[in-house]
Amino acid sequence: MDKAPLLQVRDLSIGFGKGTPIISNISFNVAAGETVALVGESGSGKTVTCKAILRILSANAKIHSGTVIFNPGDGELELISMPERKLRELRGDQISMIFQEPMHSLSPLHRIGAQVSEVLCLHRGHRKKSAKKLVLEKFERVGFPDPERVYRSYPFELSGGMRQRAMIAMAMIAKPDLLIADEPTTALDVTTQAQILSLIKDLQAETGMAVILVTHDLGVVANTADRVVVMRNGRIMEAGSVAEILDHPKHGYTKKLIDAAPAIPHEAEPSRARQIDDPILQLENVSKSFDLRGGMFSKRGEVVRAVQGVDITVERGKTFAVVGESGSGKSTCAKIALGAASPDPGGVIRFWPAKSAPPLEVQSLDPTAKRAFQRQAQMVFQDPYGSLSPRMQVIDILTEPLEIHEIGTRSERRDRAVELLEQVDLDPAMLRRFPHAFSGGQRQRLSIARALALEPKLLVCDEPTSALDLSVQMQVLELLEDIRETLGLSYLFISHDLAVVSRIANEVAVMRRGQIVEQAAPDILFSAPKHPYTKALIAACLEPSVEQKIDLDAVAIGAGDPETWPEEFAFQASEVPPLTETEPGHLVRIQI
Amino acid sequence: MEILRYAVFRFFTMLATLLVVSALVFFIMNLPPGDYLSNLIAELRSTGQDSGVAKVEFLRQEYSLDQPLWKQYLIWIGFWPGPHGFSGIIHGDFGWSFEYDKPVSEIVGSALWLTVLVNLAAVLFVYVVALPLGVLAAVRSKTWVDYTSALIGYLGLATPNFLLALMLFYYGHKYFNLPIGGLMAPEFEGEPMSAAKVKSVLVHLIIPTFVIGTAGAAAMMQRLRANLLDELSKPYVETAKAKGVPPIRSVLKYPLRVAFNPFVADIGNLLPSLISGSVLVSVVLGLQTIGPALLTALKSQDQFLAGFILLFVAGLTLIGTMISDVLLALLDPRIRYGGRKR
Amino acid sequence: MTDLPQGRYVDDAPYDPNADREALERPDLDAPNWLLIWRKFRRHRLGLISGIFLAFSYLMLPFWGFVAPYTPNERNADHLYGPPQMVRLFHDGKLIGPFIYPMTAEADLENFRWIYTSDYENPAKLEFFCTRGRYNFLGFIPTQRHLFCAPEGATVFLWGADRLGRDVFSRILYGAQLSLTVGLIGITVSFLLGISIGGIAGYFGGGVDWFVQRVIEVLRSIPELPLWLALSAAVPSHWSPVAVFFIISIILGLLDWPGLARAVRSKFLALREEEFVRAAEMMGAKPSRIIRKHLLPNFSSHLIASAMLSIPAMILGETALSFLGLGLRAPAVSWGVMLNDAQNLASIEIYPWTAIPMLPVIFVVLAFNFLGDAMRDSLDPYSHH
Amino acid sequence: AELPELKEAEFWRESVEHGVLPPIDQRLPENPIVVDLSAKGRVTGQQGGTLRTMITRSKDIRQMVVYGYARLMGYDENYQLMPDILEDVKVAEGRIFTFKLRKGHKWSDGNPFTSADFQYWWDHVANNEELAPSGPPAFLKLDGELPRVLFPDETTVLFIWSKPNPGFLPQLAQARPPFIYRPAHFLKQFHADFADPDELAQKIRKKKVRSWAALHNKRDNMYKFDNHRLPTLQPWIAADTGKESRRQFVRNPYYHRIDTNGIQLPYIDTVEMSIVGRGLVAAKTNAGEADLQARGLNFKDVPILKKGETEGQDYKVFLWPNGTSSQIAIYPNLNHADPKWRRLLRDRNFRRALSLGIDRRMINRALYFGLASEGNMTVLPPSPFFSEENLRNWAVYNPEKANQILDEMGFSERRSDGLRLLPNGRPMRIVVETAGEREEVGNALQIIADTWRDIGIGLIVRPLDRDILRQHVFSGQTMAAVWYGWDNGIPTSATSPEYLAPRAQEFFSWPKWGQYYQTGGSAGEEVDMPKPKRLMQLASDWEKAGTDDRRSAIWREMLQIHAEEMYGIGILAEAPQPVVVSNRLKNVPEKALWAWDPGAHFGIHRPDEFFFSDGEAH
Ligand SMILES: Nc1ncnc2c1ncn2[C@@H]1O[C@H](COP(=O)(O)OP(=O)(O)OP(=O)(O)O)[C@@H](O)[C@H]1O
Ligand SMILES: Nc1ncnc2c1ncn2[C@@H]1O[C@H](COP(=O)(O)OP(=O)(O)OP(=O)(O)O)[C@@H](O)[C@H]1O
Ligand SMILES: [Mg+2]
Ligand SMILES: [Mg+2]
Repeated sequence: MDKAPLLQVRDLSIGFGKGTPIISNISFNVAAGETVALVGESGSGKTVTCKAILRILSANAKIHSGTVIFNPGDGELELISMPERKLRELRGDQISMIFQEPMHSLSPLHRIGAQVSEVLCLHRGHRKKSAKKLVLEKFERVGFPDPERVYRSYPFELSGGMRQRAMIAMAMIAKPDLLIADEPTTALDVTTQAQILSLIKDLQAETGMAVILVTHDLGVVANTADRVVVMRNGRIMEAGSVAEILDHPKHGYTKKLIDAAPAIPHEAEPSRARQIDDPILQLENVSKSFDLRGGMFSKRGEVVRAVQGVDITVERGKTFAVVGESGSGKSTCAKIALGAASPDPGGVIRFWPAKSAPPLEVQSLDPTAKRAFQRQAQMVFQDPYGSLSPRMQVIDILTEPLEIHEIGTRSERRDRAVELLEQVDLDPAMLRRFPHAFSGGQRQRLSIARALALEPKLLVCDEPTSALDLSVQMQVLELLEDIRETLGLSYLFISHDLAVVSRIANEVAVMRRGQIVEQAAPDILFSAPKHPYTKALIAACLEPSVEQKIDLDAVAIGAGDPETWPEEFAFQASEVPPLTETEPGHLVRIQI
Repeated sequence: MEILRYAVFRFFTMLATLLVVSALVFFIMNLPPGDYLSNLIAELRSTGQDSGVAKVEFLRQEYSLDQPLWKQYLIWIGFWPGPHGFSGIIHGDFGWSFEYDKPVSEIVGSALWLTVLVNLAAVLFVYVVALPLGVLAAVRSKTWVDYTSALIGYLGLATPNFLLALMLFYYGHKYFNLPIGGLMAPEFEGEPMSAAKVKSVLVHLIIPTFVIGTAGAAAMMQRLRANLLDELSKPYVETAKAKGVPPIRSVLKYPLRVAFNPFVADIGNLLPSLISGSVLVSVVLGLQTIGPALLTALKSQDQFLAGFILLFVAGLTLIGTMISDVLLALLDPRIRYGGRKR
Repeated sequence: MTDLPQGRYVDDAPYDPNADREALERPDLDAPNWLLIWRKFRRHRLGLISGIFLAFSYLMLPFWGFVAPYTPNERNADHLYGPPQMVRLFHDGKLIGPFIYPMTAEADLENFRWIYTSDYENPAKLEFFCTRGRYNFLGFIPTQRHLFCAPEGATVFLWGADRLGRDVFSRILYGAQLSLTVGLIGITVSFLLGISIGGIAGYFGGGVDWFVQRVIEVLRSIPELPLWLALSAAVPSHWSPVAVFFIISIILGLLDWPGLARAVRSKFLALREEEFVRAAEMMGAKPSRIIRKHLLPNFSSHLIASAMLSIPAMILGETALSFLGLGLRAPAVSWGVMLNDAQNLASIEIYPWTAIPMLPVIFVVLAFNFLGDAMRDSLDPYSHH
Repeated sequence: AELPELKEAEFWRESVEHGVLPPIDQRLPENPIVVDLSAKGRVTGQQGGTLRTMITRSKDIRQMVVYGYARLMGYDENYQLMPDILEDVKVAEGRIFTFKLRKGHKWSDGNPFTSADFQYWWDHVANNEELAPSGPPAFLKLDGELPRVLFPDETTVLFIWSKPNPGFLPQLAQARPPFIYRPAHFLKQFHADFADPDELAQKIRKKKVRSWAALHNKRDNMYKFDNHRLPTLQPWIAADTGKESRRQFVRNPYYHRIDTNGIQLPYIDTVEMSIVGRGLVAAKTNAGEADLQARGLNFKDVPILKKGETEGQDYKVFLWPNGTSSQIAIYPNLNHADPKWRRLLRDRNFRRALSLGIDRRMINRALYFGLASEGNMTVLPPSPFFSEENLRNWAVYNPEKANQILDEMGFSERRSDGLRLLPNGRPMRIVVETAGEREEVGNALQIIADTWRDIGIGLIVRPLDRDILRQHVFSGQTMAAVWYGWDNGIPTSATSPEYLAPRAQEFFSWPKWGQYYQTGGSAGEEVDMPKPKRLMQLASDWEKAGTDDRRSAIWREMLQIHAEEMYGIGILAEAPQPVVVSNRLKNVPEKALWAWDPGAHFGIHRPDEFFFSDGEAH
């Protein structure tokens, strides 16, 4: 290489407290315009590495050794020893970062727009007004259908994916030299992910931005990265160009990772009519609208119709998966299904505690009945950070459901907690930790473990594996399948990862703009998609191979506005085609 | 718009509450046995001025003190006609002070602006001192800045106000030639505003403000520090840092706003607690605020005066609470709509 | 490190798929809860010292009678406003054990002060385990045994004597018994009420909140002064001062909660929207549990700080109330009572030692503060100081 | 008489030159009082200067009336009644009082002061139904009989009763005098009988009062002294400065006293009263901010005042003995509600035992450096009725005797802690209620508690607010209360001994008896003990007594009864009151009595004779 690399990480070792280093002797380079993917096991230190570059590690972290040299072209800067004030000028301007957990990385009390435009005000000397234009532009590009609304919203009014996109917009708005993206697309559906990735690429082409991309998704790696660094247990296992790593992995761990990647089926068994005789959960005509507040003093309150007329039936012992656009109302559906939010009048949720027992109407249960219901139906939250109380230790978190329902003695509960931790492949020795001392993936597993504690009959999983690396993801999926088989658990499974869905689901519904647009068994759906949006999803799905590239046209058609879809599918204002059974067991929102 | 509707709604609930409070105030005030006029009669008798007694009896009728308590209340408020027709608080007639032999409005008027002045100064002091020190103590927690500010704050808290005042006055006069007591040099009293007068008022305000304000400032500082420390470790602060927001601003803009929640909730309490907290100090320091007026009025059971002051302070509390509610809604979008849909 | 061509790198350490997580063990994170908190706590030197100091003060409460050389109301008519006396060891360069120089008073009718002259010739050796004024050891065993006292004819006023010739040091020790205990009741009452009522309002919101808010408003607008006045007239004469004060501090607590309740409420209104509260609800947790386990811990900093701030108010509350005849009063001894006696210029300027009771107040208050801070910090999972 | 040559006051010179004010010789009455200062042992001074003093409540400006001490009759420094505003008084048969006014005497606004002013008061104020619904003041009533009041000419006023009224003249000399004259020319504008109804109605509306009577009352505040338009005869008149916290009083240009050099009194041009917080008086005095200060100062402040004196402040601290008969006295309530206790408290042996159990010397030493006088509640040495025996009787610390008395009364049984047991088995504990504002009372009781414990009696102190204390006592709830002794500790035979008899509920030993008398029997209880009945009898005897000797005898008997019966247990008297006097201020006596009545605090020492040595404003 003739030019000095943009960033050189040399021999970086970091530890927490007095413990042994969590990261030891990490070295890698990032050249200008290049994308380096950091992949590896959950908890292997990827996030820590990224934060170390910006020097925003938590206070108890110690950098034991190493240098980080940043060279934007006008001389080398050593970031580890640089004075804080100078470093501040770099942050957000020349180096910016997308955090893994967007909900908590945004201030709860400030509007999204203000938080994003602040970067411009800080580093580019913009005023609020001029910044707003740029921000809205950026919002458009990260795929917000209504940038104005997002600009005005508070974080808690947005879906997980929307927050993540806001975060991405914030990181990219100043067109940095180096973008550190910590799992930037985990919460995004594949079409949006494709959009984001191409946005990053565009920017790279435009400004020569370099990217450090932390991801679990080998498909993403294959499609975007130039080079790959594989990490495990705080050490680099293997590093090299994408092609080399993906096609000729040398290290055992890399091989294992690649093997663990699930794939979307391309063949289907003959279509069969779907008949449910033992349902456990049924959502009938469920809608949900939110009043969105206008500005504090403006009259403009609009209504967001998050979910519109959704019907879902989950069969006992089976998995019903929901995939779809980010912000299409999946999480809302899930919350409604468990009674955590009430549907708009007219919607009914039924739950059958046992086969052919009389159904409970979840939306109108009294508190005691609700508690009984909640014992049987649990949820894994999309946002593990937020759903774990920051002031409770793991042991308290895991035993809490048992305590609530007064199950077992203290020591039994404790044993159960240990068992649960082991089930999700976490070390029981971590029982005394607080949630914030875990990596993103570890937290997600905690969340799953907690949901399993009560041995529920129905589990609603909102993106349970999005933050997990492939090997752990496989483990978790296996675990879920196992439990399904042994305990007859049923799942309502929400995910963006079509491969995961195809593996675990018995039935898949695709949602867009609060509505189901297509529904079928996974093999049918993935091999013979009918709806343009489904097609776009599949097209946007990235394969972990360097050769396969995205069919951007298909993506563009399907992911575009519903009004622009081919006639028979298109939504016209409030007119929406009905969900029709085109073949037995295959529902498509189509006009016939 | 919605916030306006909310504010209007709060305003009307406030009026209703005020009515309830006024009744309570009136009855509590009448709890101790006797009333001003019977005390006066006793005193007149003791000084052998029996002739005054009949005069007092006349007053008793004049001000309806011979009526049952509930009727007295209604007359006071103005919902019931007194001997001279409707004339109550709601008609702008605040009643008569027996002690001063003047309409209540005249007495309270002059004390009011002093009260407002002293308390405003104290509130200002509280905020001006507590905010930066609290933030500093949080940001630099466990350093000498933190410890000294805590020490000074607690010194103020742990010294009885009056003792503190006396010490400050005595040594302040001895070593810095600060004036002892009063609110301005006498030559300025009643004079039109001038730079010299303002300066004199300011100099006189130093010690009272300090004495009344230290407790509040120390309390606010420590609570702010604690709340802020909680927020400072939240991930969104990290985001701000990653954005390159300077440390001061990243503290002021993000966590401080969250940490401020409990203080905004407490605004309603600030003024009345300062007023009641300053009563005793004002009595000994001879500040002519409504605090001492209230105390003497209560002691001598000069009921219309006491009643009005109490009602006034209650009104302040309620207005403060209302403001704080509206501010809370403005401050934290999550609270904005009180009730949650379940 | 093996560098392969084109920057290729493969770790050459042996790969074990069932990796050893133990390597990442960090025992300081994975210890039992109390130990964890204790470890963090221990690192706060000031907090620790404060804790020890407070523990000592409280544990010693029943024993102060023994330590004090005098009983609280024992007057020494010949030593009015006696200045502090030093306990010395060396007389004429010779070690003769702890002693004091006896003092004699003389009225200075010029300046109206008592002039004390020490007799440097006749050192009076302190007696140990001597018998003097009668008191109740541990509160119920009558005894006359004191740890130390002055010999016959001499006095030992470590911190001077007050207007009636009572030993300030002994009175401070006795005063601790009331000052450190009774007022705590008020704080407890107010905290219990404030937290539970504010918690309920904040968690449930809506109508409950509205109602509680109105109650709070009304309560806060009710003036305290007339209540006190009414009360001071109503309390039966034969009640002992401590009983009166006890009632007062409970009433103080009953009146004091709204402020805290509002802070709790507003914070809870925000906190309850957090996902982890939602999660707990979906597990079927009852409101009381959510308030206790999820909401309160996230507000503990403020609560601890508030509690610590209430302590000086509780110790000194009586000084304000004694204006209205409601505070503690003789023969009860408390720091507030002593300070009340010291509230005049002469005490500050001429007999400064009568204001010494300020010191224990300040020390206790600071200790509580540092303790509270250390506690806050140890409970905060994020902090790593 | 021959008048010295009059000198114009510098203060008014300009006004006189501009013709705003008539010259000095036209301002004085024809026959002013010429004060012979040297005869009093004082020096003549010069005019000028501002006297700064402090008060703690704004209504204390009425102290100016007290200090000014211009009375129809006034005491001189030997407590002899002398005409002051009046030129002369003639008393015939002890029942016909002829007042002679000074010819040419003028109100402070220059209007003549004549018998018409008495007439206005008598006819249109005291006997006006609306202004005085219950008629003329009680002190004029002699067994219910009102005097005839005659106004034969401009300078003569006659008060005529059918029986002798010895109390009449001393009343006129009180610290708070009954104003039996009013500035008619001024007040008529507010009087319905005289004023134009429309104008009056307008004034009523403007002042927001409810009737003309209220308006008149408000304007007519001779004692409150808060209306600077109201003409006065006092040496200083209120000036309208509009300053709330600092009131000024300037010399009355028409004041009726001059010195032998022809200089009109008062010497001091201006008196300035600053309203200061109660707690700050000592500090401000110490800082030299007062020229004459006693109010708001306490014995406890003496060291700090002395410190100021020795550290270069330009003042001296005098200690004046207090003139009340007792500084601290315990009143066992003979009308206590609980019958058992009442019986006990009515037993004079018990009261004596209580008194014997008090170590007065110790209290004196602890509180007053031994400067006060110890002993029972009785009159002070300056009074002709003072007797050492009355003072010492039952009032010297003697615990053995006390114990013996109590044992003999049948309370010999004691609890383990030494407290005597009552017949019902309860320990003997007396609750003493006090007005909490006085710290020395608390301290004294503390000491008493210790010595009472030695005689087997427990003492519980209960400080209360002043008004609440009164209510407690009046309603019989109080077992014993602490208050000052009789206000007047230096009575003469001309002083009414009324206050020694159960005629007022304010004597806390017999609130109900007093109430009975005061309300004419409609409330309270009738006196039902022989000695108090005797006191009652004696008091009315005194009113009828024709001779001084008889009156003195009555006084002596009443005092004797009190000393024997110990209705109020006196502890200390003549407690020193610090009086801070600027070194520049002359003619202030070094030794004097600090007494309210008679004495009017400084009044009897005639502050109009005080002057500044440099004559300059400070
Ligand atoms: N503040 C902290 N205190 C102690 N340990 C921590 C802290 N933050 C992270 N860790 C630990 O450091 C290790 C690395 O964490 P890191 O967040 O870098 O993992 P990661 O590679 O980003 O994993 P994931 O893919 O799951 O997000 C984890 O084992 C985690 O438990
Ligand atoms: N509390 C709220 N107030 C207002 N709007 C909300 C609220 N919660 C969700 N929404 C809106 O409802 C829509 C659906 O949100 P939801 O969280 O169900 O999306 P999602 O399908 O789970 O998306 P993602 O995959 O990104 O998590 C979004 O447009 C979101 O902005
Ligand atoms: Mg991570
Ligand atoms: Mg979601």
